Amino acid sequence: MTLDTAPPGGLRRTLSALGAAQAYIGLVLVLAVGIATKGEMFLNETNLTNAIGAFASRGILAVGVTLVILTGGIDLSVGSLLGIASMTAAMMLSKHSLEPWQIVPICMVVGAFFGFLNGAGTTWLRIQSFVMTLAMLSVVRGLDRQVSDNVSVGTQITGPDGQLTPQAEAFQLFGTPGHNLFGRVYYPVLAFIVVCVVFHLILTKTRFGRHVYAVGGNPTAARLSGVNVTAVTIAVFTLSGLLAGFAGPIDAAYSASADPQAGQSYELDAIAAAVIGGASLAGGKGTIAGTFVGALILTLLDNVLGLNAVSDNWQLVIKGLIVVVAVVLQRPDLFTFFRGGSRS
Amino acid sequence: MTLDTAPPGGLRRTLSALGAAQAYIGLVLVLAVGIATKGEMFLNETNLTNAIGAFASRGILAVGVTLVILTGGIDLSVGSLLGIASMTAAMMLSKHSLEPWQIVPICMVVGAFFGFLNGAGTTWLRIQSFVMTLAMLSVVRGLDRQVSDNVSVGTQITGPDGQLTPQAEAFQLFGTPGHNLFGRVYYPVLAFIVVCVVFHLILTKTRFGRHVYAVGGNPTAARLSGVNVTAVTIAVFTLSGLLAGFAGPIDAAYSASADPQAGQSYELDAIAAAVIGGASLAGGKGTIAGTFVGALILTLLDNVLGLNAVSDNWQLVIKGLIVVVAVVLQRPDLFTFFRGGSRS
Amino acid sequence: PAPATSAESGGEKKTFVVGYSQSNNAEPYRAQLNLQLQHFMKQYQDIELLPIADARQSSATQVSQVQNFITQKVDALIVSPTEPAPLTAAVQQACDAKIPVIILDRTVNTDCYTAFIGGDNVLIGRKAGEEAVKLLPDGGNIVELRGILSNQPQIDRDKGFREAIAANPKIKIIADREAKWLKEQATPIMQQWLAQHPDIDLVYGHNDPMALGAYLAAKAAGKAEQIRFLGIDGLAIPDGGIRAVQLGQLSATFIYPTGAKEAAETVNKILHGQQVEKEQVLGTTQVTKDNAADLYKQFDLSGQN
Amino acid sequence: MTTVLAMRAIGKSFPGVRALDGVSLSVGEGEVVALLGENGAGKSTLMNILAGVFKDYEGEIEIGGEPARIHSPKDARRHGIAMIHQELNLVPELSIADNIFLGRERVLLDRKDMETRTAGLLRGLGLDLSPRTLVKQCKIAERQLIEVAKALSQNVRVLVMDEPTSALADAEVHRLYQVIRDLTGRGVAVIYISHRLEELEEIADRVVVLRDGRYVGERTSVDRDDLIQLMVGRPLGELFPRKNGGSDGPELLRVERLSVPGEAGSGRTALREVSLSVRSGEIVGVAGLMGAGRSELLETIFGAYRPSGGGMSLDGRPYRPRSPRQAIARGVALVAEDRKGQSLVLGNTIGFNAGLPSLKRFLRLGVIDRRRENAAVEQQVRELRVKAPGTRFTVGNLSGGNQQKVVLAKWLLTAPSLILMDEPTRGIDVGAKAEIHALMSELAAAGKAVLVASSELPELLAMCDRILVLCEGRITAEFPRGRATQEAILEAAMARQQVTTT
Ligand SMILES: Nc1ncnc2c1ncn2[C@@H]1O[C@H](COP(=O)(O)OP(=O)(O)OP(=O)(O)O)[C@@H](O)[C@H]1O
Ligand SMILES: Nc1ncnc2c1ncn2[C@@H]1O[C@H](COP(=O)(O)OP(=O)(O)OP(=O)(O)O)[C@@H](O)[C@H]1O
Ligand SMILES: O[C@@H]1[C@@H](O)[C@H](O)OC[C@H]1O
Ligand SMILES: [Mg+2]
Ligand SMILES: [Mg+2]
Repeated sequence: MTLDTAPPGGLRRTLSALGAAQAYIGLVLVLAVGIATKGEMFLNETNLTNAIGAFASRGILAVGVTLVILTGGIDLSVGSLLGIASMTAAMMLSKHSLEPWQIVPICMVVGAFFGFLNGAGTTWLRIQSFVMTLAMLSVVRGLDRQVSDNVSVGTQITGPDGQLTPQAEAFQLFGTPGHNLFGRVYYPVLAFIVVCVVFHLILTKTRFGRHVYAVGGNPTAARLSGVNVTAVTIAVFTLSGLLAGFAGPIDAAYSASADPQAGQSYELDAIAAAVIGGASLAGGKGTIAGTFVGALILTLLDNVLGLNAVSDNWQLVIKGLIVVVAVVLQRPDLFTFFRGGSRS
Repeated sequence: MTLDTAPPGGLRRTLSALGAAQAYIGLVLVLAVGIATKGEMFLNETNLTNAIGAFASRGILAVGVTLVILTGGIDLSVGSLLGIASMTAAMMLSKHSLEPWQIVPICMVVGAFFGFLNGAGTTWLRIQSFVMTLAMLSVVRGLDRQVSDNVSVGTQITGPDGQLTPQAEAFQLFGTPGHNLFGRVYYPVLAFIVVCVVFHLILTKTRFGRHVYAVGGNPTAARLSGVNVTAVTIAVFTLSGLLAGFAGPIDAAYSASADPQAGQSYELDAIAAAVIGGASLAGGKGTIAGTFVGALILTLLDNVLGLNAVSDNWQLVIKGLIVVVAVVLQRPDLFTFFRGGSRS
Repeated sequence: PAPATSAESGGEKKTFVVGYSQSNNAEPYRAQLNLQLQHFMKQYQDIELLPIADARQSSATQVSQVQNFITQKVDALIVSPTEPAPLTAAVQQACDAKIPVIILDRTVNTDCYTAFIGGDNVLIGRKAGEEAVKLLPDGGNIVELRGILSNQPQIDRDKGFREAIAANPKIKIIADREAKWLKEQATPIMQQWLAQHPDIDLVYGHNDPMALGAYLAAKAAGKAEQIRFLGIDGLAIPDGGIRAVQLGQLSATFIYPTGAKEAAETVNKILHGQQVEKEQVLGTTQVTKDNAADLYKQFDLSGQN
Repeated sequence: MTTVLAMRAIGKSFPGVRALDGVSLSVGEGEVVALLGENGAGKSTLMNILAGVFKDYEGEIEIGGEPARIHSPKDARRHGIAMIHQELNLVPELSIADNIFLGRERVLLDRKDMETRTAGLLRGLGLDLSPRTLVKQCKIAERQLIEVAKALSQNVRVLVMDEPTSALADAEVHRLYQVIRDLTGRGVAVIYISHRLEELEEIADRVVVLRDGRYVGERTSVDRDDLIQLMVGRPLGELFPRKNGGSDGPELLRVERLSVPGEAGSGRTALREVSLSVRSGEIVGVAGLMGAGRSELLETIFGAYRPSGGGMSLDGRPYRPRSPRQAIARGVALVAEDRKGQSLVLGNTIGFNAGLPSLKRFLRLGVIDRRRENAAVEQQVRELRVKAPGTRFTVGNLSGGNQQKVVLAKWLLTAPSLILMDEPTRGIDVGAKAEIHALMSELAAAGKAVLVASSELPELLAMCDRILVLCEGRITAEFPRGRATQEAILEAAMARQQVTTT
């Protein structure tokens, strides 16, 4: 009576696997263009590492933003939070000579603190997350500029001997180009992947993950099922801040300095990665895998266009067009959707 | 048993008027601070005209964005559209010596065209409006920079006699500071107010207006009630583009030039005005009056902080905080909301 | 009302109020300018510099800031325009209100101002080009990192540079891109260039952060030694170009003078009714390993204030 | 019998509405107490308080003799209270298993365990669905049963069911009774809200009646007239006013071999060569089991789906609606099955919703004449006796039945000539139901054509001039008035792949 209209098991599995593969078509498209036009120059490890490394801190923001989007909110403050975290990292290093492993948790606490305020504002004060995080963007950017006196703070601190201090030397491993862990692994890329894996597991394997989807998919149902909607909401904003804090040192190391403008407009890239990856701003729909793919599409697209020496102006045009094409191609219902007949 | 449980007419009217007044508390707060700290310097006509004039083009964008938000979408491309319209205006003036009254409709058509594409993408291709308009932002910015060759185009065109051409002279009336219609009326402010009034009437008095709210409130119910959801959606994006096109010449006249970067990040200001004014990004909720108030709050806040010579870093901080306070104060359920107990 | 019976008799001592609208504080160059201006203005007891207004890269914001200063009836106004045209009308309004205006760094399209003080970006570009010619006697391949394409300094720095390198036809600009004045944008662009062009000899960055962003990429690729880097700005801050020259990261940079000292002097003269020169075009100093330490000391303000 | 639950002097106010006032209720071990009352009487509110939906209310609650402080759904669960809410409360993007255990998962999910237990629960309710199926792919009736499964999955002492059968057909209803009897056998106390009096006869040990937020009495035997008198405070006319239907009016709607493709993703049934006709002045019923395609048939006639074959004519002219808009323009109205999802903009007012499809009528020079519109809406709303403080009241805050009346009002305002009704009395109290039935008769008498799909066979039998039976998207039988019996209809409804005519 129920499942008998569905296609038989084998076919169904094939279709659903295809549906999943479908999500990667946009990425495949970008990769194909890269390989076709630049071959080995595009596909070699260094280039891919460089390309992903340049986006890694934004990619990490995108993971946090995905959590928030899944609950039906939005977080515009992540760029500012990354900025203040990168400033914190550079100052801890230059003024207080802290060890890198001390710096990261401090930055994460800073990010989480402001993220928590975002969550508190959206729940307890019931401010729409768009306004709350836009206000936070402004407040945090102001604080960042105030503490730094608007001057960028370098991370290549030299001791009296003219050599980098041991802390500054170690800090480079967070992402200064050319500095790899164990001589091989570029930390920003590793960090981005690890963050994706961890949050993928959290979302798919834990109670908290289910609750995140429930809050976004149907907050009333979630509440009536005993989900603490307020706590979940505060938690996702806090995690988003925490991840922005985690990304701060990476950004500082990448530029070997913390700029008072660092992270400006990163929030748009982060949200775009999530949404291109299939997250719905209405909440309840999206995956970390999708966000990861979305981030790759964005950064590899930049890379491919750059390698092909497309002019800056046309890059903007082509990038917009390809994003549209990628999003359309990776619709799960692509094959059926022109046939119409479905409910709007 | 039916309608008789309603409070008596007088009381009901008072209550609802209070609810409406509530929406203005944020604005009153800003005005109060301005008057308290700067008195006549703040409250005089020139200062207010200057302050509102500086925001007028963004205010007009905010009206278009409100329409889109009401249907449950978002329009991130308005800043770019304003940019290309302002470039169009400057080029029409400098290259083709068109009359101002010819330039405005051309700019509106340009804006409406791209807005229409936004609508087509979100409906026919069913791309989330966030992605569609973000892609459009990029495409249009690229085109803008390409046609202008990355050089800003001035609007103060001089003839062989070294004097401004009559067209350039007239064009200044669109908003070059110090140029007033009939020697008294500053066009950007007038245009902003007229746009607000017109769209207020459209939303409250016409069938189209009702349909906009219906589409945002429940698209399925709207469709089953005979609303052409696709057409309404395309229409709001087109109108948003049209208004961005209308704002283009204002921005060009205000700056006496079209910069290839003009309008950058205006979308955030426009959305912020709408949302501070009470529009819900979930759709179906919001008013033009609210957006107008939201725009005033943003621009007068800047003005008050500037007149008080608050340092810029602290301005960012204070602005964020006041926006939060204003939004909380103007909640219609402020008086009850700490008591809790409402559903959902 | 009775006249004030304060200690200083005669009410002769008037304090002048000066407003300054900066185009974007968050650029290190401009932060340095602010710092210097505050420092030099303090030298004049009877002048009060209001908190600096930051337009955050927005012309519209800057126009209203200028209008605010007019409303506040400041005695003199300093403006560093984001762009020439947008500020023109506002400066005109100040002029109409009889407020003396000093334009710093970038121009406006009216001559209704009291003084213009600024660097000569074509000259700086030309100096950089000449240095490139010197560094590449046998010719070579240059890549150019540009500021925001529509910004006048970008246009001028490109122009001067190209003029100068024309001296040696074997020098070629093989690639150029917009890195928007930002270090972080320059690094990935340089990484791509390194993949495309194995034979880059020199990087010309329109400012030091971009040149240094490219340096990071080259260093990572093990090519920092064979490539020369030129920047512009030469800020005396720990993270700035002078230090980078000292460290051998940049071959040279060119001081883009802030004009703060000159601005303070000019304001003082204007307020006391003295004559000032209307156009004050400032030269540049090339920062090399030899003069870097001295220059740093000369411009370092961190100990003061 | 020991008392499991006692609620004492419960009161609750909403802005402008006193929803409950001094209501007491107690339920014993293994007892089924039915709550009865008109739409808006306060039944859901009372039960929502018990389920922890509201933080604030007046009065006390005792569970097993101990005072219980229930101010959140968690509190309620801790006391062994589970509730199936009137409106479906599932998360569409999550699987059935995830929904069933929502809020009660282990910190690290044990998927296997959740899915095995879900499979067992679904089987017990006769649902042949994989626990991994996403809820958005399930039909309304299936969703309602999933809600039941969710409630059953907990260790309950008190189970509240707020109109659990409103979307269910007979077979499922009987399975639900079986489930309830199993539970009461184990000592669970059940509170059951339904507007179907015949259900109460079968399942309830005691009926408690609320009126206007107050307790007005209770009965241990179900005497229809007596209960109705208690509920509405006055005797009611006939329940099914249509005595001698039949119409020899002209044929208004003709559907010929209409086919529509199904859709696996949303669980939509396909229609296969459906032919039917409706005369003006006629009420035609559509019966069938859940998923038979009744809703889809009505929605297709309304232009919501594009048919793949066949044709229609309306009023003698070809009728090919490509959207509901065109259907409405031709004088067709659809009272849809899911009022929350398909019919109402819940966040907006009664007036907004009621006026939406008929705005054209109130235009003057392109501008809506608010006064005329308001007057018309108010009159319609008053005629249908919607219980609300005014037309500017938010629809989402109305009781379920009153929302349904707003839907009716909205379509009546379009002055349709063909009215399609999909479960028109779902969630409607007996009094209102009688009013709606009277309304249907009136409409028919006024020469309108009515095509009504309903899961309540008595309603169809009493109201319709003819009854069509659908099974798997095909018409399997057609009965004229008087010839139809419940048994015959059910048989046809289950007649897969074969066609019978009488
Ligand atoms: N959140 C709310 N805000 C305002 N009024 C409300 C709210 N919830 C319920 N009400 C009002 O409380 C009263 C009781 O509603 P309730 O839902 O309990 O009725 P009900 O007996 O369940 O009716 P039905 O049989 O139609 O479901 C109604 O007048 C309703 O409008
Ligand atoms: N795209 C869709 N989205 C949401 N619900 C849908 C969709 N398509 C169909 N439905 C719903 O699925 C259910 C099955 O529809 P169908 O017409 O096959 O059944 P039916 O005979 O009306 O059965 P019943 O109404 O008893 O469930 C209906 O409630 C219909 O409204
Ligand atoms: O680095 C400087 C940049 O920040 C400014 O905007 O223009 C001049 C440059 O030298
Ligand atoms: Mg109810
Ligand atoms: Mg149905």
